[in-house]
Amino acid sequence: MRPKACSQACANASQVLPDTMDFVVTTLLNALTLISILMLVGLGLAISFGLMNVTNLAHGEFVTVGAFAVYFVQSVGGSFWLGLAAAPIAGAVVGCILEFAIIRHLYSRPVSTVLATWGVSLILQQGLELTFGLGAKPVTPPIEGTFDLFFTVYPAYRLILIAIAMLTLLGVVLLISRTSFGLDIRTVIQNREMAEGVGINTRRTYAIAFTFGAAIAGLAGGLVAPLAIVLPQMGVNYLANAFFVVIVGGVGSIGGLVAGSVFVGGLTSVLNYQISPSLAQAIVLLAAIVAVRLRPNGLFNGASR
Amino acid sequence: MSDVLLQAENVGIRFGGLQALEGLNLTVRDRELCCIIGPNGAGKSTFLNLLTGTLRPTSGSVRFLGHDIAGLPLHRIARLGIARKFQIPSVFPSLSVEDNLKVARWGTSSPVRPVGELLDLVALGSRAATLAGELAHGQKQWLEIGMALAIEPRLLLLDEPTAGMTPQETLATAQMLLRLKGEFSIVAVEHDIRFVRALNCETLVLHQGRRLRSGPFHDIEADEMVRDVYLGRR
Amino acid sequence: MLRTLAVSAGYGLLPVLNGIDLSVAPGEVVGLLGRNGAGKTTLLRVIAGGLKASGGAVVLGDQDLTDAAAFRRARAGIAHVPQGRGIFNQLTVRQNLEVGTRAAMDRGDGGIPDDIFGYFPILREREAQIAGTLSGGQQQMLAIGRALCGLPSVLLLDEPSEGIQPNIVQSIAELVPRIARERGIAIVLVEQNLDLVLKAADRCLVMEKGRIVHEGTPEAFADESLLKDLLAL
Amino acid sequence: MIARDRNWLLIFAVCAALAVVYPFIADGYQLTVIRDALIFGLFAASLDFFWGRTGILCFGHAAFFGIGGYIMALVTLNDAIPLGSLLGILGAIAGAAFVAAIIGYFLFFGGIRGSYFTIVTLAMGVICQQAAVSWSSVTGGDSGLIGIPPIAFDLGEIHVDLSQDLPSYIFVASIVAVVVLVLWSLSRGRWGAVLTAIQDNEVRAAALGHNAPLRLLVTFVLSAAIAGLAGALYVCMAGLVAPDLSGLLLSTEVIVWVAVGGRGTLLGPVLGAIAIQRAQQTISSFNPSLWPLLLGCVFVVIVFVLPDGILSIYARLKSLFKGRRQAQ
Amino acid sequence: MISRRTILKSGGAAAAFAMVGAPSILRAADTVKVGLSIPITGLQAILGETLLNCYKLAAAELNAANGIGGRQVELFIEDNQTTTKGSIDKARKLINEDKVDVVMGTIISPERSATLSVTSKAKKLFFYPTNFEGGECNRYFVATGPIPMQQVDPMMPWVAENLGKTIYVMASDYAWPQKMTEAITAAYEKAGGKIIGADYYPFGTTDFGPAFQKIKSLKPDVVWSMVVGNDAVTQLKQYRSFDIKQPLIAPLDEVFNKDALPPGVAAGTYAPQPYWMALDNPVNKKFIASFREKFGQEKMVNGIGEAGYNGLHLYALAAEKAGSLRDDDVLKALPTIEFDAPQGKIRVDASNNHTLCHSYVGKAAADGISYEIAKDFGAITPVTPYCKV
Repeated sequence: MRPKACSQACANASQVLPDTMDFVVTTLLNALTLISILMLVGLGLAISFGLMNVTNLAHGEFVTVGAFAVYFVQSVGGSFWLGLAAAPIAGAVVGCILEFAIIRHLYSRPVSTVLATWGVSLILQQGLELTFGLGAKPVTPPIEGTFDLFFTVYPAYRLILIAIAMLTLLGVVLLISRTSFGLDIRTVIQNREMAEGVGINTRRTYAIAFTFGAAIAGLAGGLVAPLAIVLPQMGVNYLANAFFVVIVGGVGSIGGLVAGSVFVGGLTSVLNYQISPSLAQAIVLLAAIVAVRLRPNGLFNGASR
Repeated sequence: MSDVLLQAENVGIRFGGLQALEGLNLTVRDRELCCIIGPNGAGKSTFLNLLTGTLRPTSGSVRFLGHDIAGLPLHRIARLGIARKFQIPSVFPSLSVEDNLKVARWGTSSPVRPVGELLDLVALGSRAATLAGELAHGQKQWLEIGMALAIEPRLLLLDEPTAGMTPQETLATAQMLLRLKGEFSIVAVEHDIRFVRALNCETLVLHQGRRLRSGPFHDIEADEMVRDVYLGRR
Repeated sequence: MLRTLAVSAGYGLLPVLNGIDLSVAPGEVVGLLGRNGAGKTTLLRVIAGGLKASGGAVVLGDQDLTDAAAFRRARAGIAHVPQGRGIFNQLTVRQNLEVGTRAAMDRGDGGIPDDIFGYFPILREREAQIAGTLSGGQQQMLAIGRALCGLPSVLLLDEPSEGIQPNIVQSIAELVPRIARERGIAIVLVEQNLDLVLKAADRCLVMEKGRIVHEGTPEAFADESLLKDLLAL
Repeated sequence: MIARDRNWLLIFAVCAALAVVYPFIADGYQLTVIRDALIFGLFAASLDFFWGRTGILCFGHAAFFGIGGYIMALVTLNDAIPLGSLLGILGAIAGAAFVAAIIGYFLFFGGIRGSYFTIVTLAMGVICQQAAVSWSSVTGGDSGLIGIPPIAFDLGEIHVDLSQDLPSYIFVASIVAVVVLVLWSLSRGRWGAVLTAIQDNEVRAAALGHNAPLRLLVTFVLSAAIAGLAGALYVCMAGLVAPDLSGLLLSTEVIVWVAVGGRGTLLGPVLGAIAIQRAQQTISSFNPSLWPLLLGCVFVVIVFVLPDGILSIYARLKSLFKGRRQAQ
Repeated sequence: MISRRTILKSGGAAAAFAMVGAPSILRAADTVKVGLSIPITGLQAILGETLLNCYKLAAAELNAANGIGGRQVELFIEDNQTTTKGSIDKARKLINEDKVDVVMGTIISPERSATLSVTSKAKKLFFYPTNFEGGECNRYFVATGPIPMQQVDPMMPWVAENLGKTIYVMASDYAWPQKMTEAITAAYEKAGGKIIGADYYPFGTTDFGPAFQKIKSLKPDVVWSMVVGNDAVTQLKQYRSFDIKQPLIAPLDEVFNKDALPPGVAAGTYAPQPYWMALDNPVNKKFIASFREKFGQEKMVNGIGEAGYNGLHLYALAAEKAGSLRDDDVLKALPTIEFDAPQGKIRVDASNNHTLCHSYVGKAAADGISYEIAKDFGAITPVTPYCKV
C-alpha cells in the first residue's frame, strides 16, 4: 500500500469530524500565523524592493540576524523580550551597513544589486557560522502552553506573534501616511532628483527607509526564533515567499502587501491540509505566477495611486 | 470613399467616472496631412492612443482600413501600416544610428527604402555610426521619424514631434514632413503653433475632450473661440 | 546674490559648459537664450546641484556652494523648477506644497506661505486633488508655487512654457517679474519661447557652445537681425 | 565594432587551440575534469545568451539543466527505447525548451520583466528541485537516478561511443565550440540587434512591428534548450542525476560564472565556469569553509571592480596600452 | 602543486610496481590511503563533523596498533559540500589524483548516489555509514548502517504493545521516509496496528501548523516523525508549543539533540537506532572515553559516527586478513571477519554487503539530549530480496 493513498483517505475522513468550529478556527489561526510572518518579512521587502526598486537578496539574512539576536541575548542570560527588542536593532545595524557599503552605490544598477546582495548573503551566512558555530541555535519561547479560545486551544505564543505583527503593520501604515518622514519617503520614491531639489536629503531618507525595512525583517526573525529553526541558512526559507507576497500583492502599497500575504499564506495553510504539502507549495507558487500573469500590477493595484 | 484610411466615428472614452473624450469624429484619407491641437488636458494624447488602438473606446468606433484595431498588440498595429512617433524621443540608445534604422526596417516584412536613403531623408548621413544615445535632442527626434518611415507606413502619427526643438529645428521638421506628404497620411498632435502654421493643413481643435472647431488652419487661427480658450490674445 | 565664477561642466568626457560667469541680483529676472545643446539646462542643473561642476565656483551671497549636495543648496535658498516640472504625481497638491517647505526648514516656520495662493488661486481650489491629474498648465503653477514654499532667494525656471497652452504662457510671463519684485527673488529663466523671455526678463544672456556670447536688455533683442544672427532663426 | 569582433575571434581561437593541445599534456582524469567543466561552461553560455542579450536575469536556470538531465536519464535507462543516447539528447533539449516555453509564455506575455522575472524564475528553480525530490516514483527521489550509461549510438555509418575519456572530451569540446560560435554569430547579427533594441526600449521596438514578447520567449527557449543539452551531457558523464542539479545553488553558481567571465561575451562565461570550478575544488580541498565566504566576496568584488568580467581585462589592458602610447 | 602531483604519480607507479612484483601488503614505506568524502560544509555539516571525528579516532587507534599490516593509515579528507556535483568531483579526485585504496563517508542519499556512481565505475570499494533506505546494490558498495527492515521490523510489535495501535506519520518529503513508511506500515499491520495518516513536507517548511491540526482531529495513539535535518528543529519546537500529548517517535540522536535542538524539546521521544551512547558494554565505554579524550569531554557521538568507525575497522581487519589492498581481495575477506563494535559484535553479510546491525529503541531523557535504552531487539540480519552481490 502506498502511504500517500492513506494520507488522502485519512484527510478526507478527518473532514467529517463534528467539531467544525474547532477546525475552522484552528485553520484560520494557522493561516494568520503564516500570514503574519510573511507580512512582516514582506514589509521590509515592500519598502526596498517595492518602493526603492532594490532587489535585495540578502533580505532573508535580516531575518536570520534578528533570530540570532534573540538567541544571543538568551544565551548570555537575557530574557526573550529583551532579545526581541534587540532583534530589530540588529537587523537595522546590518541593514544600515549594507546600505552604506554597497546598496547606495548601486541604485542605478539593478542587476549588479542582485549579484552583490547575493554575495553579501553568503558572506553573512558564513560569518554567522564562523562566529556562532555550526548548527541550529536554541531559542526558548517566552511562554509555553496554549490559550483557550472557546472553540479550540491554540499555542499562546502564536497568538502573541499575530498580535505583534498586526501592531507593527498598523505602525508602519501610520508612519508612512501620517508623519512628515513618511511624506519624505513617498516624495523620494516618486522622483528622487526633484525631492533633492526641494531640500530633502534623499541619501539619508533612502538609508533610513532601507534600514527601517531591515529592522522590521529583524523583528520578524526575532518573532519566528522560538517557532522555527535558528540557523545561519534559515533566511532563504523566507526570501522567495516574501518576494512573492510583494509581487503578487502589487508593488508599492501596503494594501497590496496584505493582499499578497493573505493570498500566499492563506492558500498555503488551507491547501496544506487538503493535499500533499509539497504539492501545495508548488501549487501556491504556480498560482502566484498565474496571478501575476493575469494581474501584472498586483491583486491590489490602483489603491495607492 | 474608398481612399479613407482611418475613420473615427463618434468616439468617446471614459476612465472611471471621468468622461475623457466624447463624440469625436476624424477621417483621414490616403496621403492626407492633418493636425490636432488643443490645450493641455484636452485629451489629445488619449485621442491618439485611441487612434493607434492602444486604448479601446467606450463608445463609437475607430477603424483602420475597415478593421477594428482596438486592443491589438502594438507590433500587429505596426505591421498594418501605422507608425507612431512618441512624445519623448525613444530611439535605441545603445545601437548606432544605422542599426536603429536597420532594426526599424526588420520590423516589417517588406521594407522598401534602403538604410542609406533613410539616413539622407532625416539628415543623419554623417552620423550613421554614432550611438543613438549620443545624438542631440533634435537629431533623436529626426532619427525617430526616420525609424517610423522605415516601416513603410500607410499612416504616420506624430505626438508632439517638435517638443524641445529650437525654432529653426521646428521649421526644418515641418519642411521635412511637407516633403513626405505625398507618400502617406500624417496625423500630428502639436502645441507649437508655428509648426502647425507651417504645415497649414486640416486642423482639429480639442477642448475638454470635445471637438471645439475643425477646418483649415488659417480659419482656425482666426476663430474667436479658439483664440479665447487656447491661443490667447496678444 | 547668485554668482557663478568660471563654471565648467560636462557629461562624461563631453564638455558642455566652458567657463560661465553669471551674476543675478535680488529682484532681477535674467533670461537665458540659446540653441538646443548650448548648455542652458546644464547650467541650471549645475547651479541647483543636479550635476557637479568640473571647474569654477557657485556662490550664493557669501556661501560657497560649489561642492554642496543638491539638498543643501535647496536649503540654502536655490529653488529649481526643472524641465518637465517634476511634480510628485501621486501626492495631493497640498502635500506637494508641504514637501516644498522642506527647503525652508532652517529659515521659515515650516508652513505654506499664504501669498502662494495669491499668485496661484487655482492651487487653493485644487488643494486636495492628486497632482498627477492636474492639467499641464496647473502643474506648472504648482511647480512654481512649490518652489516658493521653500522661501528661496534664487529661482531657476527651465522652460516653464513647454507643453503649456498659449494663454497660460501669457499669464506666467506676467507672474514671473511680479514674483521677483515682490519677494526680492533672483530669477533665472531659460526659455525657447522668445516672446515670454522678452516680456518677463530684465536682462538677457545668449549662450552658445557652453559660453555666454551676448548680453543685453530685452529691448536690444527686439532687433530682428540681431536675433537671427544669434539664434539662427 | 569590427575590432571587437576580431578580439573575440582571436580569444576564441586561442581557447580552441588550448583545447586541442590539452589532451596531449593531460592524463585521463584531468581530461574528465576539464570535460565536465566545459559542460558547465556550455550551461553558463546558455544563460549568457539570454541574460547578456536581453538584460533579464534568470535565477532558476538550473531547472532547465536538471530537466534535461532527468529526461536524458529516463530515456537512456529505459531499455525499450532504441537509440537511447541520441533520443535522450533530443528529448532533453525538447523538454527543457517546452518548460521554458510554458513559463516564458506566462511571464513575457504577462509583461513580467526585470527583477520580477528574476524572482519568479528563482521560485521556479525551487519548485523544480522540490518536484524532483518528491516525485520519487519517476525521479528516484532525493538520491536521484543512477547508472546512466555513457553516450553511445550508431547513426548510419557514424559510430559514437563516449565511454572513454578522450572521445568524450573531444565530443564535449566540439559541441561547446560549435554552440558558442553559433550563439555568438546569432547575437551579433540581426537577432542580437533587435534584442538590444528591445532591451533599450521595448515599446518602441513593438511600435516598429517587432513582436517583443515573442522574441524574448524564443531567446529564452533557445537558452533553456542549450541548458537542457548541457544537463543531458553532464548526467551521462557523471552517470547519475540528482535533484540538486536543478536547484538554487547551481542556479546561483552559473550566474557567478557568467558574471565573472563577462556577461554578453558568451566565451567569458565558459572560461569563468572552468576557472571558478577549478578554484572551488582546489580551495575546498585546502580549507572547506573558506569557499562560501570567498564566493560571496567574489560576487561583491566583481560588481564593483570588474563589472564586465574577466574577459574585459584584455580590452582594458589594450586601451590602457593604447592610451599610454597616445600620451607619449 | 606540480611537484606534489609528480611525487604522487611516481608514488603510484612505485605502488603499481610493488604490486606486480610482490602481491602482498607488506610494504611499510607506503601508507594505506583512506579517502573520506564528508559534508563539512552545507546542510549536513553537524553530522559530518561527528562522522569525520569517528574516522579520525579509528585511524588513530589503528595507527597506534601498528596500522594495517604494518602500514600506517593515511586519511584523505575532502568536503563534498553536501551536493551531487561536489560528491562526484571529490570522489573522482580521491580515486584518480590521491589514488586512495578505499572511499568512505557521505551522509545523505544524493552524496551517496553520486559517490557510488564514481566508485562503482572505478571498481573501488566504498563504505557508507548512514542509515539508509536500501535499494542500492553494488559489489563494491558496503553499507555499515541499518536499512529500514533492521530498525523497523523488530520494533513494530513492541510499539503496538507499548505505545498504541494507531500511528500518524509526518515526514520530510524524500525517499528515506517514504520507504520507511512502507516498512512501518507492513510491519505494524502485521502487529495489529494501523497507520491512519501520513504527510510529507518539503524541505524548508517553516510552519507545521496544519499537521498538528490533523493530529488533534485524527487523535492517533502515536506520532511518528521523520522530519529530518533542519526542519526537524522547527517541527519539534512547534510540536511542543501545540501541547500534543501523544508519544512521539523521531529519528534523533545525541549529537543532533545537543547541537541543534533547544534544551529539552526532545525529552521523552523514542528513536530506533543501531547504537546508543547509553549502551552498557566495555567496548562502548572505551569508545566514548577515547572519543571524548580526543575531541572534547562534552562531545556526543551517534550511530552514523559509530558506523563510520566500524567501517574503517572492518576494512582494516579484512585487508589484514586478505594480506592485500586489492579491492576484490578485501571484499572476499570482508564477510569472514567479525568486529567487536560499540553496538555489539557485527559482521558484513556476504550476500548483500550490508551489515548485521543491532536494533535498539531509545527514549530521550528529561534533558532532551541523552537516551536510555527502552528495548533491545538484538542483532538483526539484513534481508534484501532486491539485492544479491
